[in-house]
Amino acid sequence: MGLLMNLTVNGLATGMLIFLLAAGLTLIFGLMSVLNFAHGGLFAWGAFSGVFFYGITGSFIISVVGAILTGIVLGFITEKLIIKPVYGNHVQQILITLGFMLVLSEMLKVVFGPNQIAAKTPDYLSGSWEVGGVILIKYRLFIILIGIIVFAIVQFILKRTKIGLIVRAGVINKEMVQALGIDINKVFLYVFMAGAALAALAGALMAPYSGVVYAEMGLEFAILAFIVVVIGGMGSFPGSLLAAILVGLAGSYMAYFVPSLSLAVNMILMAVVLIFRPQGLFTAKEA
Amino acid sequence: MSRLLTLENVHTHIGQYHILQGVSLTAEEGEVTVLLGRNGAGKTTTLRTIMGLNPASSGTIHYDGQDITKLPTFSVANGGIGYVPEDQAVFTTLTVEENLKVAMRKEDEAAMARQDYVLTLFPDLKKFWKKEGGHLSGGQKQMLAMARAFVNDNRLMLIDEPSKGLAPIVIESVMEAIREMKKQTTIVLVEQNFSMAAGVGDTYTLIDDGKTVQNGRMEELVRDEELKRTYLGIA
Amino acid sequence: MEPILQTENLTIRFGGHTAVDHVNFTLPPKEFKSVIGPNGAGKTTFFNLISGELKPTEGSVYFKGRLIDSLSPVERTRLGLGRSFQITNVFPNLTVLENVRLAVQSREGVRYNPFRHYSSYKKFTEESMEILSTVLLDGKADAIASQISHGEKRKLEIAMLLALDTEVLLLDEPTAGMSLEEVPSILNVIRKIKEGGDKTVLLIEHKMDMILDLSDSIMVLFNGQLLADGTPEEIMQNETVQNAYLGGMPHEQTAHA
Amino acid sequence: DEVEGSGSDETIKVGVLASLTGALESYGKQTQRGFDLGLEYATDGSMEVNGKKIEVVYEDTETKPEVAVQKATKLLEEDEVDFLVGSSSSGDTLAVLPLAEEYEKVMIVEPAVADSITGSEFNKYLFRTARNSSQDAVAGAASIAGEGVKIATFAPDYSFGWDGVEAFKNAAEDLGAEIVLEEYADPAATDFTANLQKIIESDPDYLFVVWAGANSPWNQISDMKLQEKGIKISTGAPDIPALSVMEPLVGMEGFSVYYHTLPDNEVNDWLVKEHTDRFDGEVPDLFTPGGMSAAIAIVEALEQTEGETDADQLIEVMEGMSFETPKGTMTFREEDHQALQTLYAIKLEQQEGVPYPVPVLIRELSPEETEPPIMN
Amino acid sequence: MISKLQGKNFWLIILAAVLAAFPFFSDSRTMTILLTQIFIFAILAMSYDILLGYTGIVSFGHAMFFGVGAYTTAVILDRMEPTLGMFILSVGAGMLIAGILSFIAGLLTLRLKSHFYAMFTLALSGLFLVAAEKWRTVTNGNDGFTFRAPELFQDRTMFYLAALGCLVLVYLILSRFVASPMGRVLIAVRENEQRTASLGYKTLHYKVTASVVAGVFASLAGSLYSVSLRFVNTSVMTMDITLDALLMTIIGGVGTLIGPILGATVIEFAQHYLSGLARDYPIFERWIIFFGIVYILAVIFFPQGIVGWFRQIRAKRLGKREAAIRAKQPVLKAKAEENG
Ligand SMILES: Nc1ncnc2c1ncn2[C@@H]1O[C@H](COP(=O)(O)OP(=O)(O)OP(=O)(O)O)[C@@H](O)[C@H]1O
Ligand SMILES: Nc1ncnc2c1ncn2[C@@H]1O[C@H](COP(=O)(O)OP(=O)(O)OP(=O)(O)O)[C@@H](O)[C@H]1O
Ligand SMILES: [Mg+2]
Ligand SMILES: [Mg+2]
Repeated sequence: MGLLMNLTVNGLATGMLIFLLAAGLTLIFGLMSVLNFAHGGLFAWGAFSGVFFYGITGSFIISVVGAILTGIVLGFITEKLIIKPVYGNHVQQILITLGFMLVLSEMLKVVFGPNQIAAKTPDYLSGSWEVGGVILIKYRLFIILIGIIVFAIVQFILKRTKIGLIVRAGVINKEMVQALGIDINKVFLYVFMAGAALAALAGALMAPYSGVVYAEMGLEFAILAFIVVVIGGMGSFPGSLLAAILVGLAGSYMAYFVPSLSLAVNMILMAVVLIFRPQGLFTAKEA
Repeated sequence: MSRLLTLENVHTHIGQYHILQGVSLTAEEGEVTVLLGRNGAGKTTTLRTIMGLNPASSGTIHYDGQDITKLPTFSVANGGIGYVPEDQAVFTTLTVEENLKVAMRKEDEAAMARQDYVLTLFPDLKKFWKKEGGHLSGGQKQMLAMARAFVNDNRLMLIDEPSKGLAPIVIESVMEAIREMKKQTTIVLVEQNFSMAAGVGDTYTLIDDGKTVQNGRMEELVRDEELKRTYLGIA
Repeated sequence: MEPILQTENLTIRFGGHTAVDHVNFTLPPKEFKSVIGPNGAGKTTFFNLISGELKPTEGSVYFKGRLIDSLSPVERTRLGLGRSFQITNVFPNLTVLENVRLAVQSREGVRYNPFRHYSSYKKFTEESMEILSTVLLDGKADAIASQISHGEKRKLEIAMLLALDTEVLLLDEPTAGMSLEEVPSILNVIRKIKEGGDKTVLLIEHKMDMILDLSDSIMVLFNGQLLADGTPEEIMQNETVQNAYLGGMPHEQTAHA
Repeated sequence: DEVEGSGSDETIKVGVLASLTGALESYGKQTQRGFDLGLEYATDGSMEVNGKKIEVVYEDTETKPEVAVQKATKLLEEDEVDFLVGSSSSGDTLAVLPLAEEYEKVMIVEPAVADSITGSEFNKYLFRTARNSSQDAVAGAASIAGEGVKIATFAPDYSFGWDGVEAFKNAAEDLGAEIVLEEYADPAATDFTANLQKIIESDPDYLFVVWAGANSPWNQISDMKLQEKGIKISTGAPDIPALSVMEPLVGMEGFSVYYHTLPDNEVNDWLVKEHTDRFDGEVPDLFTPGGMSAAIAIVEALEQTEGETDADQLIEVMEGMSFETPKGTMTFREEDHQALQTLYAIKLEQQEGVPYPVPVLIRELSPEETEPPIMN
Repeated sequence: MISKLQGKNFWLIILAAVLAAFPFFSDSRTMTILLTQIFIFAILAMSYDILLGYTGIVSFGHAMFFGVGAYTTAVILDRMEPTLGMFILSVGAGMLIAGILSFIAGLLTLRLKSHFYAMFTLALSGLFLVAAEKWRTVTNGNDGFTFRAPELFQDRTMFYLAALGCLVLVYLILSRFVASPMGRVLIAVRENEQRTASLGYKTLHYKVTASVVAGVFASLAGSLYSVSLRFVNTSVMTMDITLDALLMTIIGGVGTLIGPILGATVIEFAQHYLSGLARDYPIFERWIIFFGIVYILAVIFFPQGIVGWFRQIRAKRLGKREAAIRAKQPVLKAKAEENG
C-alpha cells in the first residue's frame, strides 16, 4: 500500500512537472499550431536563469520571477525574429526553430559556461516527510500545487476570455480575424510570450527538482512535451494535464513493475494512443 | 449626402502579378454600390485591397475623409468596416456561437440586439448555435459569414457575393436586410445575381480586366440593354 | 428500365440532428434530375452519401441495382459515380491543366505506373486542354489553381468532373459565383451533356431558371426528407415549395415556368 | 606514398580527437589542456624529441562517429600525423580504431572508457592511457566490497551502465560481496522513485551507483532517505562541475579516477601548479591528467625509439612500457595495451571555502589491485 | 520544355562526370570522404523528400530505416566474410527489411492525419532505438562495433565511386518515379488527399508506396553509411539522423530531387568549414551558433529552399521578358501546411 502510494504520489508530481513543461507548448503548438522546436531552449534558459537569479539573490521566489521574465523577453525576441515569418508553414517552422534551438543552447554555454551547474532547493522546500511508509518529498508537493494553480489560471483565461477563441480562429484564418478588427499579430505575440514564460517557469522549477541544469536539457525534455501535447489532443489544456499525469504515472509504475520496458514507456504510450485514439485523449471528434 | 469611400486609380500587385490596374469607385453614404464584372475581373481583389488584405501598390483609398490606403487590415476594420468574404471563411472548428463571439467588437446591448436581429434573419444559425462552423451546409456558412459582419455596428459593409448558394427565399430576406441596413450603413456589394443587384443597388461600378470601365446609377444600367449586353452578357 | 441510382431509406444523423431522413428515390438512366430545397435541407449530405464520402446511419444506396454501401468513394468513382463539390475543392498548388490531367489519368486507369514519364501520355494533356476550353478556362491552363478567381475555380471543378467522364454526374451548385455572362456557356456545357444522351445527371442548384430549363424531373428535400419528386411543372405548383423555398419569387425566372 | 616520411623528418605530428562542442565538451577541453601541458612537461618546454619538433592538431568530433571518422582521416591524410589521440566518447573512439589500423599509426585512447576498445575491438595499434570500465568497477568494488556485504547497484539503462555493473559485480563477488539487486533506469528520466523504492526493499548495505551524464539521481536518493534507512551510497567521483550536484551525498565512500589533491607525486604537483597559474586559478579536473599522460606516453615512446615514428617500432617499445604520470606510474599491459594505473578510494567531505563536496583520500588503489581482466 | 529538360540533364551528366573524375585529380582524402558523406546523405534526404516533398507526409522516424540498413549491413559483414557479394546481399536484405517495415508502419498509421503520422513514426523509431540499445548480443548497444569493409571498399576512392554511382542511380530511379503517373498522384495526395480519392485514386496505396520507397532508399543510405565508417552504433537510429534528412530536404527545397542533394551539400560543407574555423578563430569556438544562424537565414532568405530561390529568379527573369505574352507564369510554391 505504502509502495503504491509512493509510486503514485511521485508519478503524479513528475506528471505535474511534465504538465508545466507541456503547458507552454500546448499554447504554442496546440493553439497556434506552431511547431516550436526551440521550446526546449526556452525551457533551458528558464532553468539557467532561475539558478542564476537564485545564486545572486538567494531568494527562490525572485529566481522564479526572474526566470519568467527571461522567458517573456526571450519569447518576445523569438516571436518577432523567428516565428513571425513562418506562421502557417510547418516545414519552415521546423527548420528555423531547430536553428534557433542550436543558437539558444549554445548561447547558454557562452553566458553561463559549458558546465552543468548545481541547482539548489530552498530550505523550506527541501527534505521530505515520511507518513506511514509513504515518503512525501516537499518539493514535489510544491510542484503539484503550482501545477494546479497554473492549470486553473490558464484554463480560466482560455475559457472566460475571448483570447482562446481569437487564437484558434486566427490559426484557421488569420486574414479573416484581422478583417474583423483584431490585431492578430499582437495576440499571437502575447500568446507566444505567455507560452515562453510557461516554458521558463517549468525550467526554473525543474532545476531544483533534478538538482542540476545543463545546456542539453532543453532538447531532452522538449520531445517529452511534444508527446504529452499529442497524447492530450493538441491544444486541449485538460488533455495535456491528463496526458502528463498519465505519462508520469506510467513511468513510475512501469519502472517498478516492468523495468525492462521503462525506457520505452513514453513511446509505447504515444503509439498506443495514436493507434486507438488518434485525436488524443481529450478531443471528442477528429478536428 | 457625402462620400464615405473613394478609390482613386488603385493598382494592386499580388506577387509578381499586376491584378488591379486602375480601379476607381465611390460609395455615397447610405447607398448600395454594386461591383459588377466577369469572373476574374478583379472585384474580390478590389474589396481585399480596401480591407488592406492585398495592399494597394499605388493610388489612394479614402474612407470617411481619411487616407486608409496603407493602414493594416485590423485598423481598417476597426474604423467601422465589415467584410463578408466570398469564400465565407468561417472558423471551421469554432461553433456558430464562437464565430459570432470572435467577430463581435463590443459585447454591449446594442450588439446583442443586432445579434438577435441576425438570428431572426437566419433562423438556421440559431438552430445550430453550438454546431462547428465546418459542419454547416454551404448556405448556412454563407449566412454565418454575413451574420459575422452584421453583429457589429459598421458604417461601411463590403459584401462579396452574398447570394451565392442561398435558397431564393433566403436571398429575398437578405435583400430585405440590406435595404433595412442601408439606413445606417453604406454598402459595397459584389453580386452576380443581377436581379438581386438591381433590386438593392443604387449605383454600380463595372470592372473589367482590373480596371473600372463604367460607373453609373443602377436604374440606368437596368434600362440600358446595350450596356448590359456588352459587359454583363445579359440579353 | 432498371434505375441507375436508387436509395432505400437513406438516413444519416449527426448527433441528434437528422440531416437526411429516410429518403427513397430512384433515378432512371439518362435522366436529368435536379435537387432543390432550402439551405441545410440535406442536399449536399445526400450527395455525400451517394458518393460514399459519408456512411449512412441507416439505409442503402444501389447503383445499377447493385448494393454499393460497402464501397469507398474511390471505388464508387471508378464504378461511374463522379461528383463536383459545393465548396471549391481543387489541388491548390498545381496548375489548372495538371488538375484536369489528373482526372483524365484516373479515367484512363493509369494509376500505378511508376516508371513511364507522365509526359509520354500526350493525349492526356491534349484532352485536358480540350476540356478546359469547353469550360472557357484554356487561357488559365498554366495558372496555379490557388491563384485563379472564385468563378474560375468553379469552372475548374466542372472541368475535373467532365474529365472523369463518369456515367453519373453529381453536380453540386456548379454555377454558384459564376458571372452572369458565363453562366450561359456553362449551361451549354451541361446541356450538351444532357443532349449527348448517355449521361445521367443529378444537379443541385438554387437558380430556378436554370433548373426549369434543364431538368427532366425535380426532387425536393425538406429537413432531410424527400418532400416531392416530379416534373418541373408539378414541383412549381407545390405549395410548400412555393412558400418555404421560393418565397415570393418576383423574378423573371418564374416567368419561364 | 612512401615519401610521407620525409615530411615528418623534422616534425612529429600528433592529432588529437576530442569533443570540443556538445554534451561532452568539458571532457574534451580537459583532455586538450592536459595534453598541451603534458607535452610541455615531458619535453621540458622544448616541444622537441630527439631534435624533432612536435606539433599537435586538435579536431572536434562533435561526439558524432561519422565526424570523428572524417576528422581522423583528415588528420591521417592531410596533416599526416604520426599519432592519434582520442577521444571523449567511446562511440567516436570505436569508429576511429580501424583507421589507426588501416594507416598503421599508433593511437592513444583517452579518455574513452568502453571495455570493448581494449577488448573485442582491440587492434595492436591502440594503447589506452584512460582507465576502462572494468578498472573503475574493480576500484569501486575495492572501496566497499567485502565478505558478506550486500550491495545493490543502480545504473543507466545503456552500454555504459551495463558494462559498469557487470564488471563491478564480478569484482565485488570476487571480494565476497553479494549483489542483491541490479536496477537500471532511463538515463533521461525525471523520476527515479520506482528504482529507489526497489532498492530500499532489497535492503542492501551499500548502493553502488554507476552514473554519467548531467541528469543524476543524487537529489532523489537523499529525498527518499536511503542513507537514513541505513543504505550507504557509493559511486565514482565525477569531474568538478558534476561534484557540485552531489552535495546530498556528503559522507559517501567511493572511488575516484583523479582529483587534484589525491595523488602525491612531482608530476601532479607540476600539473596543479601550472594549471592553476595558466587558467585563472582553475585546478586540473578529472581528465586533465589523462591528456597529460597520453602526451607523456608519446614522448616517452619517441625517446625510446629515438624519434622514429614507425608504428611497429613504437608498438614494440610501448608494450610493457612504464611512464610517470600525474597519477603515478602507468604501465601499458602487453596483452591488451591497457594502462594499469592507480585509482583512489575516497570519501566525499564538505570543505571550507570549496563550493562542492571534496573527494578525500582513504587509500590509493594500486595498479595491481585495480588490474582488470584481459578481454581481447 | 523538352529542350530545357535535356539542358538540365546535360549539366547533371557533366557534374556527375566531374565528380567521378575528382578523386583522380585531387588527393585530398578529406574532400573525398566529405563528398562520400554528402552522397550518402543526399540519398537519405532524397528518400525523405519522397515523403515530405512529394506526398506531403512529415515523418519523424526516418532514422529507423536508415538504422535498419546500417545494422543489417554491419551485422552481415561482421558475421560473414566481408566480400563484395556479401555487401550487396546485405544491402538487399536491409532494403527488404526496411521495405516490409515501412509497409507495415505505413499501413498502420497512414490513415491518420499528417502530424499524427509524424508523432507515430517518432514513437516507432524511438522503440527501435531502444531495441538497438537493448539487443546487445547483436548490436553491442550504444558502444557499437567495428567490422571489415569488403576489400574493394578498403580503397576510399572505390567506395567514393560506389557511393556516387548509387547516388546517380537513386536519382535516376526517383526522378523517373516522381515523373511517372504514379508520382503525379503522390503530388495530388500532397495537395488534396480527399479530392484525390474522389478522382478515383486509392490514396492509402499511394501513401504506403511513398513510405516504402522512402524506407527502402533510406536503408540503402544506411548500408553505405555504416560501410563508410566500418562501424555502427545506436547513433544511426537517433532523431539526429531524421533531423539531418529533414533539414537537408528543407534547405535544398522540398518537392524536388535536386533540392535534397543541394541541401546535403550545403549542410555538410557548412558544418565542416564552420567547425574547422574554430581552430583558427576563437570566435568560432561556438561555431554551432553560426550553424544555427545558417538555418535561420536560410528560412528568411530562401523560404522555398535553394531550388525554390533559383526558380524564383528564373521566373522573375522570364516574367520580365515575357510579361506581355505570358501574363501568368506559374511559380511553384512550397506547400504551406493547411490546418483545420
Ligand atoms: N493570390 C493570387 N495570385 C495571383 N493571381 C491572383 C491571386 N488572386 C487573384 N488573382 C487573379 O486576379 C484576378 C482577379 O481575381 P478576383 O478574385 O479579384 O476576381 P473576381 O472579379 O472576384 O472574380 P470572381 O467573379 O470569379 O470571383 C484573377 O485573374 C485571378 O487569377
Ligand atoms: N459533418 C456534419 N456534422 C454535423 N452536421 C452536419 C454535417 N454536415 C452537414 N450537417 C448538417 O446537415 C444539414 C444538411 O446539410 P447539407 O450540407 O446537406 O445542406 P444542403 O441542403 O446542401 O444546404 P445548402 O443549400 O446550404 O448547401 C445542415 O443542417 C448541416 O448543418
Ligand atoms: Mg470574386
Ligand atoms: Mg449544399
